[in-house]
Amino acid sequence: MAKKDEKIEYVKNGKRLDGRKVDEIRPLKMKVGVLPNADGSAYLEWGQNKVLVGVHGPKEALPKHKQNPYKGLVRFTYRMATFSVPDRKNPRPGRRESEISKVSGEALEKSIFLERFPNCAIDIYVEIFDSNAGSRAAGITAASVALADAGIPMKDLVCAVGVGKAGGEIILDLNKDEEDAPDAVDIPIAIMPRTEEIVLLQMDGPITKPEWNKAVKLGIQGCNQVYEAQKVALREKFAKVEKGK
Amino acid sequence: MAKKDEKIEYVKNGKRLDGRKVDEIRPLKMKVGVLPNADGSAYLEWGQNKVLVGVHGPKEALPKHKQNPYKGLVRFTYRMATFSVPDRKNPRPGRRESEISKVSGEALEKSIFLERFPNCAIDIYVEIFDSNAGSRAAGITAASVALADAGIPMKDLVCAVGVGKAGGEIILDLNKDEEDAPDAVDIPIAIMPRTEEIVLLQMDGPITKPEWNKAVKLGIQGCNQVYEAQKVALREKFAKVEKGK
Amino acid sequence: MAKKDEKIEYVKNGKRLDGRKVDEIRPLKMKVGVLPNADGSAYLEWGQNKVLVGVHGPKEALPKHKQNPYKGLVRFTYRMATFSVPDRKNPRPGRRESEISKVSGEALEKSIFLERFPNCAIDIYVEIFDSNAGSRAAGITAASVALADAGIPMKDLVCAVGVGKAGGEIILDLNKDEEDAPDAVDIPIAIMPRTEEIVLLQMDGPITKPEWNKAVKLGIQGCNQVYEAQKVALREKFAKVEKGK
Amino acid sequence: MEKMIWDIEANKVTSLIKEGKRVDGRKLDERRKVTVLKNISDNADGSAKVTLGKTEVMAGVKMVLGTPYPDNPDKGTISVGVELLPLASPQFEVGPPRENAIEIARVVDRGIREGKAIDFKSLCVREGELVWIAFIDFYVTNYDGNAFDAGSIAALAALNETKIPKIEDDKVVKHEYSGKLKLAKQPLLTTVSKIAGNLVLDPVLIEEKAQDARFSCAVSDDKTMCAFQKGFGGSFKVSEIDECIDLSFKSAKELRKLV
Amino acid sequence: MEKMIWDIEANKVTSLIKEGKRVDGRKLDERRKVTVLKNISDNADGSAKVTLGKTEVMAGVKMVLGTPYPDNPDKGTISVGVELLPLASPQFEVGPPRENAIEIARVVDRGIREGKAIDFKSLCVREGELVWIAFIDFYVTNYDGNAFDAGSIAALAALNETKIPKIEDDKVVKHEYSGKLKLAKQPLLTTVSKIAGNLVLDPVLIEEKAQDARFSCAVSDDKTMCAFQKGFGGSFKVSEIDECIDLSFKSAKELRKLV
Amino acid sequence: MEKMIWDIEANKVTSLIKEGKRVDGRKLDERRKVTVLKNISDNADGSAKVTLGKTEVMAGVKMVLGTPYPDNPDKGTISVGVELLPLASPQFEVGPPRENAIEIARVVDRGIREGKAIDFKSLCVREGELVWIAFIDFYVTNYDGNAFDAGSIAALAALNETKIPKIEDDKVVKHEYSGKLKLAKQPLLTTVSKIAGNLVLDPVLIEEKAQDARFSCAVSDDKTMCAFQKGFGGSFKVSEIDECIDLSFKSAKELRKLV
Repeated sequence: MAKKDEKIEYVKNGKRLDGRKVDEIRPLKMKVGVLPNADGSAYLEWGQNKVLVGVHGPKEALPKHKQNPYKGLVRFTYRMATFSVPDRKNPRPGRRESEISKVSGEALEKSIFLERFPNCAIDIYVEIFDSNAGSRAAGITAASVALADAGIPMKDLVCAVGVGKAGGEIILDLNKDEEDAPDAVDIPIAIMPRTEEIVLLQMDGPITKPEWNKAVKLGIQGCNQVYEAQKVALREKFAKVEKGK
Repeated sequence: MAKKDEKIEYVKNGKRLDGRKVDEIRPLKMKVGVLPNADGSAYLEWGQNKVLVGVHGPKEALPKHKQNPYKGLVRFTYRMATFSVPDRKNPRPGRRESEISKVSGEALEKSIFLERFPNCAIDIYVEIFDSNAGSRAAGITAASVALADAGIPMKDLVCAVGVGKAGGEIILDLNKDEEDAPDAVDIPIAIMPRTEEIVLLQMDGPITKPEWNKAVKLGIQGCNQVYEAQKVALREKFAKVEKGK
Repeated sequence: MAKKDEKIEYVKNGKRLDGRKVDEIRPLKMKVGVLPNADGSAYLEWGQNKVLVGVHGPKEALPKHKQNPYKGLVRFTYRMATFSVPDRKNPRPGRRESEISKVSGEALEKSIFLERFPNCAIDIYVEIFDSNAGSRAAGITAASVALADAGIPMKDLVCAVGVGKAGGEIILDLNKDEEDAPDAVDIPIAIMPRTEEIVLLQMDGPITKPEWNKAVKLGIQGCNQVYEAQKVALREKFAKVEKGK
Repeated sequence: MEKMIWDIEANKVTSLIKEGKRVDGRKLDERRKVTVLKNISDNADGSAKVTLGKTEVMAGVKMVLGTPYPDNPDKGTISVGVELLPLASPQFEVGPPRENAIEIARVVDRGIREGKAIDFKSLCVREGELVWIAFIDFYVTNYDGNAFDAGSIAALAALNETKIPKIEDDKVVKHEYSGKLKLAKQPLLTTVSKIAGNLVLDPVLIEEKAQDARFSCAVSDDKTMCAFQKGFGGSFKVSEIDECIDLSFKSAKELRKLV
Repeated sequence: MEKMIWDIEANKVTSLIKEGKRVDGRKLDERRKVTVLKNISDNADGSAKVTLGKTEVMAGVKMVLGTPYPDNPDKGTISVGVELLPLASPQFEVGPPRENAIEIARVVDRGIREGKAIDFKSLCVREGELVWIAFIDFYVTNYDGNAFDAGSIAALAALNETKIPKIEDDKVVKHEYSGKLKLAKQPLLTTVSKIAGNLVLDPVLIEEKAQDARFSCAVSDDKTMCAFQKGFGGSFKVSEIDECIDLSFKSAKELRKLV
Repeated sequence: MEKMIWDIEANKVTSLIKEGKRVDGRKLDERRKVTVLKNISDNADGSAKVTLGKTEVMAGVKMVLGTPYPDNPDKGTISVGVELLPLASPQFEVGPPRENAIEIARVVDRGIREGKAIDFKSLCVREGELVWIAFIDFYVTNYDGNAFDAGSIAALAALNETKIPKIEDDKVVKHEYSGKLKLAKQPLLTTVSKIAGNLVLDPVLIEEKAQDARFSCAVSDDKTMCAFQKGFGGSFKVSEIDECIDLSFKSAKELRKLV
C-alpha cells in the first residue's frame, strides 16, 4: 500500500505496478451453471475478485402489491461475505451494498425483455467472497451471464468494468493499490456492447472533461474485452450441454 | 445555563430572565397550508421551537385489521430532526418520541368527529426542526390547525401550552433555562377552549396541590392565548383563499 | 465460585458440594394453573431456577401461510428476564434463547396428538425469572405440565433433566458451580417416560462413550424423578378443581 | 367477532357504572386486593411479585456500574423497562403493544425519578467516573387492567429490597453486597378511569375497554405529587382532575404500607 | 387505480416532451425556481431550507467530536443522512423508500467529499485523537421530484452557514463558536432525466414517472466534475452523457450564486 | 401445491428406506462424496469451499483483535456465523430460516469449542488486554440437506488454513502473517436422520423432509465426543443414539483425512 505523500508512478514505461498495460484488464475466468438449485448461475474470478451469482425466476412476484402488470421486476442483491475484505465486514448489509444493489439491478433492466413477464420477478443474488477493487463490475458481468444461463430472453449481454485515474494516468480496470492513489478517480461503467448504450455509470473523484472523454473510450473498449470473455464462458457451457445428454 | 447550586431568581420584579411576565407566552407565529402535497399543513414558530405539521387523510386505514368500523383512527407521529437539539439526536425514533406521539394523538381525538370516518385513518406528522422546551405543545397546537386546514370536521380546536414551576414561582410557557431550574416542574396541558376540557395533561417533578391549582388556572389562560393565535392563522389562510382564485 | 486451577473435589464421600448425592436432583416444587388468562399454566421452582409457563391454544395458526393442513404447530418461546442471571441480560432475545426455544418445542411435539389440530397452533411461553443451571430442563418440564393443564390431549408427559460430568464424576442435575468445573460436561435430556423415548438431547464438552453410557442411565432415572413430581402437581390441581366448584 | 364481544361487555360495564356499580362489585373508589411477594429471584439485587386483582407483575432490579453523564458527574440514575408478555393475555400475542409498554415504563420511571425515591447522588461511587445505574425491569405476566399501578407497586417493592453489590477493582463482586439501597421517598401511582362521566379507581381490563379517558397521578408523600399522565381519547374537567388527585393521596397512603 | 392515473399523466408528459414542451411550461434545459433560506434552526451549527419548485428540503449540520480513522489520523470527515418524510408525499407513507433515500444520501455525500468541498485536514483537532465529524442531515418535506439537486443545494447552503463550536476539555461548549467552517470548493449536483429520447433538466415528480433513465453529475468548479450517478432502467449514449455534463457545468455556475 | 409435491417425494423416500434403499442409491450408513477446496479468498485469513453431494458451503476465517472477557483474561475465543443464502434454494427466499441458521451455527460452534480444536490460551496476545477472536463465517450457497456436517467440515478446513496476522502497535498489519493457527484437535460433526425407524447417515434435502428426528454428534478424536444435538419432532431410543455415536466415530475418522 502507498505510504502517505510518497510519490508513486502508477505507469512507468507503459507498464503499471502489476505489470499490466494501461488498457489491459486483470485476468478473468468465468464458469456458467455452477449452482444446481438456481435457475441460472455463474462463478467469476477477476483479478482477486471472486463472485458467485445465482438467478431465480421468472416467477410470480410476491408480495402481490409489488407486481407490475406491464413488466417483470428485477431484484438485485449484492452482498459481501464477512471475510471478503481486508477488515472483517459486519455481517449486516450496509448502505454501500444497498446502493450497489439498486444501480446494478437498474443496469440490467434494459437488457431483458421484461414486458414478457408481467407480474413476475427475477431475483439476482450476487455474493462476493473475495474482493480487490471492481467487485460491482464483476457482479454485473457475472449476473448477466447467469441470466443467460437461466434462459431469460435478452437483447444483449451487459458487461461492466472500472475505468479511472491514478497518478495522473487514465487506466483500465483499477486494482486496489491504484484505487488508493491520492488523486484516484473511479468510474464503474456498464454497457450493452452491440449498441454501446451505457446502462451503469458512476464516478468518484475530481476529473476534467477531456479526461472523461479519454476514460469513457477506454471503458467501452474494456467492456468489449469483458464481452468476449462472457461469450466464451457461455459457449463452453452450451457446448458441454450438447456433449452431455 | 445555570451553574449547579447557584441561586437564581427566576422572577425578579415581576420579570423573568428573558423579560417575560409570569403569565406571558413566548412569541408565536403560525402559517397555515404550507405543504402542497399534504391535505392540511401548518408551520409554527414558538420561541425557538420550529415545527412543521402535515396531515394526510381521512383515507382507508391500512392494514385492514387495524380498521375500526365505528370510527376513524388518529395516527400521530412526533419526530425530532437530528439537529433540532443541543446534542445531535440519534436519527432513530426514541422512546420519548413514541410516548409523545401516543399522548398527542389521544389529545386530538375528542376534537374530531371521528364517528364520521369509520374504517378510516387520519395521519398527522409533526417534525421538529428546532426546539427549546415546549415542542410537544407546539406540535399539538400546529397539528390542530393543520387538521382544520385539511377540512376535517372538528368540535373545537385543541390548544396546548406548558406551565410549571421554576425557582418557586408558577410560570407560563417555560423555556429551556427555566426547565433546567433545580426545582423545575413541567406540566404540558392541552384543552378544547370552548368547554375547557383537558385533553392532554402530563407532569414531571414535585408539586403541592395548591401549586397545582394555581398552575392549571395559568395553563388554561395560556391555552386561550394560543387559541387566539390559531384563529388568526386560520383566518389569514382563508382570507387568502377567498382573495386568490 | 471455583478459583482457576484450584483442584476441587466435586464428590467427596458420596456427597456433592451442596450435600446432594450423585443421583439426587435439587428440590423441585410445581404449581399448576397459576395464570388466569392462559389456557394452561405452571410455575416451577427447581433449585434456584424459577420458571413460569403459559400455554395459549390450540387456536387458528396465523399468518395463514404457516398453517399445516395435517397437524398443529408447536411454537415455543423461551425467554430470560433481565434479572434472572448474574450479569444483567440484554432485554432483546439472543441466539441462545432462539436455539433453546427451537429444540424445546421439538421435544414436546411427539407427546401431543398434533394430528387432531390441523391448521392450528399451540403457543408455549416460558419465562425464566431466576436461574442456576438447568433452566431449559425446568422450562420443558413445566411446559409439559402446562399443556396438560390446558387440556391438550397427550400420549405422555415430557420430563427433562440435566446430567453430566464435573471433577471426573458423572452426576445428576448439575448446579452452576458444577457446570463451571474445568472438565464440566453438560447433557440436557428429555424423555417420554412410559416408552423411555428421548425427545431432547444436547451435549457440551468432551466425554467418552463409557461415560455417556453411565450418564444416560442416570439421566433417565432423573427424568423419572421429575415425572413423579409432575404427576403430583397435576393431581393437586385436579383435586382442587374437584373440591372447588 | 372478538371485538363485538368486547363491545357488549364494555356496554355492560357502562350501564352498571351509571348506577354506581362495577362488574366485580367494588365501589367506584375501591382498589382491588394487592399482594406483594418479595425476593422472587436470587440473581436480582432486589425483586418482587405483585398482584393487583388478577393483574400480575414480576419486577427485578439489577445494580450495574457505569459512567455518569458529563452534566451530572456525581449522580447515578435509573432505567425502567416493561414487557407486556404474550402469555399475559391472548390479546398481546399478535405483536405486544410496544407503545403501551413504553408509556407505562416512562410513567413509572417519572414517578420514581421525580418523586426523588432515590437520591441519585447516593449512587455515585467516584465522581465523574463510576456510578450505579439501577435497572428496574418488570414483566406483566397476567393482564387484567391497570399495569401502571401494578408496575409502580412492584418497582417500588423491588427497590425497597435492593442490595448494593460489593465492588472490587471497579467491578461487581457477584453475590456479595455492601448494604441496602436506601429510598428517600415512596412514590406510588394511582390510576383512575373515566367511564360514563364517573371516576373509577383501578380499572380492570373490561373497564379499560369502556373508558373515555384515563388519569394517573404519582404522589411521593402526603403533600407532594410528582407525576401526572392523562391517556386515551377522552377529556377531564379541572374538577375531575382534582378529584383524581385526592383519590391518589388516599390510595398511595394505603399502598405505602405494603411495599 | 392510482397507478393507472400516474400512467395517464406520464403519457401526457411524454407526448409533450416529444414536441419539446414540458408540463409546467419550462424549456427542456430550464431549472425550476430555487429559493434558499438560511439558518432555520438555532440548535443546528448550520442550516438551510431550500425549495426547488414545489420540492422542499430542510438541512442541518451538527459538528460532533470523534476519533479519527486509524488510516487517516489527521482528518475529520462528513456523514450525510436523508429522510424522505411521510408527510412529503402520500406515496411515502407505506414505508418510505429506504433504498432511494440511501442512494440520494450517498450521491450527495460523494459530491461534497470528492469535490473537496471541505479540507478534511482542517477538521483535525489533535492528530490521531480528536477530529470533527460534520453530520449533514436533510429532510424532504414536500416531494415533487429531484431530491438529488434539492438536497445537494440544501447541504451546501447549510455547510456554508456552519460555525465550529468552541472546545473546552475536549468537549463542545454549547452555543459558543470558535469560527466558521471554511469551504474550499462549492460542488453542486445537476440531475437530468431522459424522456422519449430527450434530455430534460431538473425533472418534476411526474416527469420522473415518465423517465427512461436519470443522470446526475456533480461539479466542483468550472472545470472539474466530482461525481456521476446514472439511475433507472434505461440507458444513455456517450454523446448524451456529454450533453448532461455540459448542462451540469452551466447549471452549477448559476446555483453557486445562491448557496 | 409445492407442499404436496414435497409430500409425495417424501413418501417415496420413506418407502425406499423401509426396503433399506435410498433415493440416490447410497447405503443407509454411506456419506455423500465430499470435496474440499482450500484458500478460496485471499482477504480471509483462512478459507475453504466444501461440497457434500450437492450441498455447497463457503467458509472463511478472520482473526480480529479484541479484549478478553474479564473472567478469562488469558484466553481468546471463536465466533461462528452462518447464512443460508437465498440463492441456495428457492425455499430460502421468503425470509431465510433464521432459527435454523442459528441452530447450525451454535452446534458447529460447540463442536469446535468443546472439542478443544483450538487452545484458547494460544490466542492470548497480552493477558487481560489483547486476544485474538477467530470469526468463522460460512455461507450455504447450494442447499441439498445436512448443512450441519458440510458447515463443520468447511469451518475446520478453513481453520486448518488460517494464518495469524502480524501485529504492530496492537493493530493488525494487513496481508502480513506471523505464523499459522495450530489446531489441537480435529472435531467433526456427523448427522443422522431417523426415517421410518431407520438411521440414515448424511440426509439429502428430501430425506430431511421425510425424517422423524435428527441427531448430530461431534467427535474430536477416536475416543471423545464433544457435542450432541437432537432435532426435529421425533424421538430416539438409547440404543439408536448409541448406534449414531458409533457411526460418528467412523465417519469422523474418514473426514479427518480431507480437512
